[in-house]
Amino acid sequence: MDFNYDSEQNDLREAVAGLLARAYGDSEQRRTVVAIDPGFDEKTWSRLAEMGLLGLPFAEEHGGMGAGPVEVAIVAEEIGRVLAPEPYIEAVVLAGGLVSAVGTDAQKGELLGGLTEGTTIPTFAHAEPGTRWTPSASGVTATQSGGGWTLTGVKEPVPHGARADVLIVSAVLADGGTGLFVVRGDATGLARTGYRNHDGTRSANVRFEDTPAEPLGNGGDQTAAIERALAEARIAYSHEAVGAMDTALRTTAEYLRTRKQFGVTLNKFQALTFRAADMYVSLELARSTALWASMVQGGTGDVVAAADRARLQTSRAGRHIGKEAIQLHGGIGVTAEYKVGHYTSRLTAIDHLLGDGDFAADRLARDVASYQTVDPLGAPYA
Amino acid sequence: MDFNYDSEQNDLREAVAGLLARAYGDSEQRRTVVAIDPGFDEKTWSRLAEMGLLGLPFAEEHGGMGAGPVEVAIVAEEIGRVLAPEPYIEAVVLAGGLVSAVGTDAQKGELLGGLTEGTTIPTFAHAEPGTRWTPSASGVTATQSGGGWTLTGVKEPVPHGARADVLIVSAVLADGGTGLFVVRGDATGLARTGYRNHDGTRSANVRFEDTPAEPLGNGGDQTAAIERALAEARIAYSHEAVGAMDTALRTTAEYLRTRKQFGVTLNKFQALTFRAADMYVSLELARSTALWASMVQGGTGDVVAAADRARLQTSRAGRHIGKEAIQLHGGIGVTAEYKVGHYTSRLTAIDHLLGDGDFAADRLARDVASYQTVDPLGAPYA
Amino acid sequence: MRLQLSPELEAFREEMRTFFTTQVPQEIRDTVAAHRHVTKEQYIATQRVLNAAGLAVPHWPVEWGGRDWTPLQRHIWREEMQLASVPEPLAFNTSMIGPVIATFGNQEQKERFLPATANLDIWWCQGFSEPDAGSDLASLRTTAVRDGDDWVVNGQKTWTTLGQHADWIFCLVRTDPTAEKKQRGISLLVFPMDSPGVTLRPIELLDGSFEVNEVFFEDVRVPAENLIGEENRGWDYAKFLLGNERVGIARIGSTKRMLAQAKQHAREITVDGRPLLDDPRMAARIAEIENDLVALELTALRVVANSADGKPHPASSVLKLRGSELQQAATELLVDIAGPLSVASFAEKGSDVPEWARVATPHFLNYRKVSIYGGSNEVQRTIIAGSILGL
Amino acid sequence: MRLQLSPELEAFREEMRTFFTTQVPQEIRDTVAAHRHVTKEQYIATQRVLNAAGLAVPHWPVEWGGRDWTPLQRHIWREEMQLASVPEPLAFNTSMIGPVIATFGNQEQKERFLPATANLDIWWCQGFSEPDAGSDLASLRTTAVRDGDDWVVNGQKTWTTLGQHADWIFCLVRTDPTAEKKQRGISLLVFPMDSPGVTLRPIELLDGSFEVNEVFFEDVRVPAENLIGEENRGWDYAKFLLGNERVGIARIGSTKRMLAQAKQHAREITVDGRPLLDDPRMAARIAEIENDLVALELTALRVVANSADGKPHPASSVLKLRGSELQQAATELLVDIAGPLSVASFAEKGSDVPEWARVATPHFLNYRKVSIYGGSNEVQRTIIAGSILGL
Repeated sequence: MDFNYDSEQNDLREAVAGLLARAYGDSEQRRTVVAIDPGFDEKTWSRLAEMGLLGLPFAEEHGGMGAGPVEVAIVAEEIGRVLAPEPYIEAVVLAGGLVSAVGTDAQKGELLGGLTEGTTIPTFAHAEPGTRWTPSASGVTATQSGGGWTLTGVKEPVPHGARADVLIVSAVLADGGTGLFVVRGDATGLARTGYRNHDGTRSANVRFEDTPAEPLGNGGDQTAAIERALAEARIAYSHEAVGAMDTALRTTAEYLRTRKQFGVTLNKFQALTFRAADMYVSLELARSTALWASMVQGGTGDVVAAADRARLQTSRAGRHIGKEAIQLHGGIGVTAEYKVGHYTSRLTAIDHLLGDGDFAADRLARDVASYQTVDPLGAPYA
Repeated sequence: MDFNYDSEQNDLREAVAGLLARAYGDSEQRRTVVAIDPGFDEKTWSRLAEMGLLGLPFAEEHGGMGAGPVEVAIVAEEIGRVLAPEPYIEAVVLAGGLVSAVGTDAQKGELLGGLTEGTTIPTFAHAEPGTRWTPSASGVTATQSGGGWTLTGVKEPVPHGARADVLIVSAVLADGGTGLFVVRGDATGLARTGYRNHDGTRSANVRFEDTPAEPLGNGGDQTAAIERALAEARIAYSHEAVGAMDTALRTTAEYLRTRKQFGVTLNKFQALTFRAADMYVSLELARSTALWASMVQGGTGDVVAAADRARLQTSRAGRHIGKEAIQLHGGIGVTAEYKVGHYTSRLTAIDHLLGDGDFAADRLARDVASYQTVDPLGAPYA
Repeated sequence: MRLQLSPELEAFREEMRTFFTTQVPQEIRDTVAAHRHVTKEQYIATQRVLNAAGLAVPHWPVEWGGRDWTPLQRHIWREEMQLASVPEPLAFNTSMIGPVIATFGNQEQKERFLPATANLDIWWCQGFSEPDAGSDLASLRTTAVRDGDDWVVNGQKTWTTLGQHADWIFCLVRTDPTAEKKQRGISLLVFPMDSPGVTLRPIELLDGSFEVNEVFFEDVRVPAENLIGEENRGWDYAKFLLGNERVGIARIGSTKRMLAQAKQHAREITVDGRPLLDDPRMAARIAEIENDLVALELTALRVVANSADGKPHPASSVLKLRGSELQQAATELLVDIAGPLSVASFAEKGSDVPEWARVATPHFLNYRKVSIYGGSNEVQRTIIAGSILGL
Repeated sequence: MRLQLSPELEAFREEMRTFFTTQVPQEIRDTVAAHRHVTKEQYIATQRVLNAAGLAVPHWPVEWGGRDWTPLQRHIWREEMQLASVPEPLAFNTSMIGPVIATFGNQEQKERFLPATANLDIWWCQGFSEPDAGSDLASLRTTAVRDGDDWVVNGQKTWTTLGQHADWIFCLVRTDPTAEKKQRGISLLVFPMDSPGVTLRPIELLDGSFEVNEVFFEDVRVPAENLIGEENRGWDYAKFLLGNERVGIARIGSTKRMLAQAKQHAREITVDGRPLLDDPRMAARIAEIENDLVALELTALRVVANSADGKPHPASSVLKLRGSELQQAATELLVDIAGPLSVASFAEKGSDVPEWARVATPHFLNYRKVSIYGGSNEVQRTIIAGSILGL
């Protein structure tokens, strides 16, 4: 058991932090970038590609770096620290992860190659207005006709769905299972309406009408692969949340140290410093759980349950820290001109993208009777 | 709408407070009394009778004073304020209330008469080791044989079950309903084992083995009457809890004002005074809800739902205030020699006697979809 | 003790309910109910409808349009207004500067300002907070120096709510920098927002809205007759005014409405084919917030009934503190019901996300303010600990 | 990063688990598991079993019985001990005075005290807190005045845990009342509890138990050789000792055991014929506490892994703070599962209330102490705010 980063991992963190600090070290830079479509900086995306980060988790034969979940977690945490709006988790972990897990060799070569080089941004079109954090599809139907497949239905909100070059789409199969399909951005019968999310990122309504699609991999039901990919994305989002909470807490502590009221700095008010201490407790417990979940992901244990644990812990922590960060700042915390509120906004988005804390708790609760105690270093995790 | 006590009610409160202050004004007096059986002071009980308080809610024709729920609430709150261990709610509100609601005229005359005069203490033997806050019986069975009835089974915990002169017992009827029966303390086939509860009051295991019993009232299923009596007792306990919380908060505030640490009194520590302020908020919200529930009880509205609302609010408040009162005192709060911890103990007991906060919330939750908004001054409450 | 409203009050409540739900344009009420942006014109239109019916400033002196109502009537009036999604009369006019002028102003000021203030012919904004004086209001630095018949004002205010719509500002200024206590030496001036030397900078909020502003004063000349009350007694007027600020800020009717909406939406959202509202944890969560709200409403009624002397009851801090917490709990609940749809805040035509789900998170983020403004919850705890518990 | 324990550590864990579950008498472990009162004899018997196997003082210098384990090994040792319901070696001996004597005592003191301390041949108690010095320990007033070869001690201590069993006391006394800072002028003395002039008064706790005591000193003569370390440097030793107090105080293994019991009991209790554990809210409540506990355990492992230099990591305050909250949450959970049975605390023969339900509330009430002793949670927040966040 070892919770320490090795020197290569520390180097990776430093490199990522350096790249992102240049892009978003000043929070006004982010505000400028998210103000206009596509809601992120294509140049920064290219730099991420140049550094090899867009291929981090993929096999070297497909242009990737063959790194593990801990490395991806490091990138996610640094992204969270400055709220970099690039669709890293959406494109690399979620869409790329599905291609890597399910795709044929040809698909991996093409899609992961384009992703790694920064030339193709894929996204996973999965959520539907009528469903709630399920691994299966119900609102988009796949039909086989002749030699090909077409999709019909609506996906929303699809992260960066208007900008994405390729959509990995989940769809109901004739037998009721959920299949995965590749749809090109220029496909016929594809209508995409993008918009801004409250946190500055982008989503889209994506309509399919007899849209030509290619099965990802060998076809058939992919619910298990989707559940796994969602779990990996939940873990990555947990790390992004840890990075965001870390900055929110640091910013708040700095404010308490410097802001004066009634002739003294705010850190003279014990009621405020105690609340900052409680924020630290929330943060460190969330950090431990997220780290652990990445290690589970790197092994052979139950990733889905580990992801739920990380999700639950970061959800509670994110709400706690997000709210307190604003409250301890006072009025300035609610403005768009000061950075701390944007962290609350992003933490709120992360909390609802792939399942909130109650969702994770409910799933864990269903299992709670089946074992006596949890050993995070033992079965079913290690 | 009027939330103010009238002058008679204020006089009543003053009289009750005076009586109880003589008995329990010093918390050591209570400690002495609860140390030995029956866990309360028979002399104080007699004085409550002399003041007419034991007949407060009953019709004048049965020796009572015909007062309303608000008067009973005043007594309960004063009891809570000093943690008087006399079985007022158990004997008067719960057992007496059932006799008054269901009993025949002869039973009312005898049982309420004896209760009012202080010569007969009744209790309601209803809880069973295998059930949880239900209005029906399942562990004690009633059998009709010849002209009479007998009961067989176990009730526990029965409040003051060893000391009580008369037991009002709920039992399963042949048709599956729940009947109510009167069992004398000296009945054959009755075995009672009393013990001390954590809060100094008493309970008992009561075993019936072909024990002769007399139906209360005209017999038949009395589940609705039990549900109503439990609701009225829940409301009375809410007031007792308000009284107890009030003292717990006052005691804590006084301690913060006088106890010195690091050279200053504790009220110089903002983190502590803010927590006391939060305790005040909890207390006042619970007080309002308890008062309101008593007014609902005095009218024709839905007492059961109102009692659940009062129960939920005082449960959350009681836990909050009970825990914080100890924590803000530090070590002394956990000792039996100082009074504040006993308030926490009693609040914990009240919270579990007839249903805790989650129990009340679950019942309210089942109904939440059936209306848009709650108007506490309108239907179904007024 | 009596639970029921008297028949007269029942009738009063009915009258209010009927008025608000029939006389205020539906379109305006829909805007409020949907948590959309209320325009300046909508505010003005509503207040004029209310004022014409004598329902804009019932708490003012009868001479200036007041109604001599009991505190309970005023409570009912306000709650019914919120329940009916009516935008409330502009607080800066009706709860703040209006009562100050009515109480401390001279006859000429009353005649000049009160009718126009009640009818929102003048839109007032507040110049109190400054960048370096948040909760510590008395540290303000904006100065007014006497020069002939004018005061010359220099300095900066911030958090000036809806200042972008305002015609006039009421402003705390330091007129005696030598005063021993910082609370003394402050005066209350009023002047038009288009006075030379006044500039306004809107501040964007987290939800993308513009509600508050910075206001800068550079040698703004204010005629001496625009001093309200006595020179150097502005702090007393500010305290008088801020006491009124806490009243009605529990916003129970508004939170009630949000809870009703939450139930409706939780019925529409399905999880594995079942309405979210049937989920025991969701139902219990709603039941708990609703019960807290009932408790708060009952507490408000108790406080209202005991504040006959016109002074705010110290327990009104409980209303502000808990009221803001419950408003925030309701906005958070709506976000959680919207779930994955809650990110889609600025979706427009072409989106299948319902409008309530789009606005849920911006509304939640915006409502973080309610525990900060009007005396932050930390200030309310200080008041409770100090004036009620003697700590 | 690596999740799994190394094969060596897996073997070590297995060794500990086997030892604790087979070598410590079942009857003693049952007593702990049932939250019954552990007797003096049971404490002594257990510690001697452990000491004989080299498992009582593994963190001491090897010379005096220590094992030179890594922090992780010590963590595993402690957690397995708690999971197996083994009463831990007496903290006053093994975590407090033992390490102080081993570090600051002279050779004679080491030889005289350490073996007997490890084996619980001497039962130590702590004389630190005083009635007017709770968290503010440095304000202590008990004095020791030099008289020939003796110190003469006068004063009073309180909160002396298990003092009723103690053979010896280690005691902070003021030896230089003229010292400029109150922290200076304090020394550490040790002496037998049966010294003339020592009297002990047990304090009854809320649950009816006797764990803590007041200890009074009236002209107690203590030989000079019983001074530990240097005169007037007692405050340094106290800080050293209290730093150790926080280690292992998260009591994760113990809380884990309570949660397992809670699940078992929630399976036995039925509501309308269904196990309480099937209730979605109860299951979710357990899942949330359990997840917090997993997070705490992982944090403890992180802290342990980063405290190789022997000093407590500042984040150990997180362990104490959150650890006590979770212990309390687990005791409250057990009370709520017991429900109406939870009042029947002192039921004996003739009661149908199961033993676990009888002890649930006394245990809950007793455990209010865990957020107070060993540095209250307020002290821990002060440490986190100050030394970690720089506030």
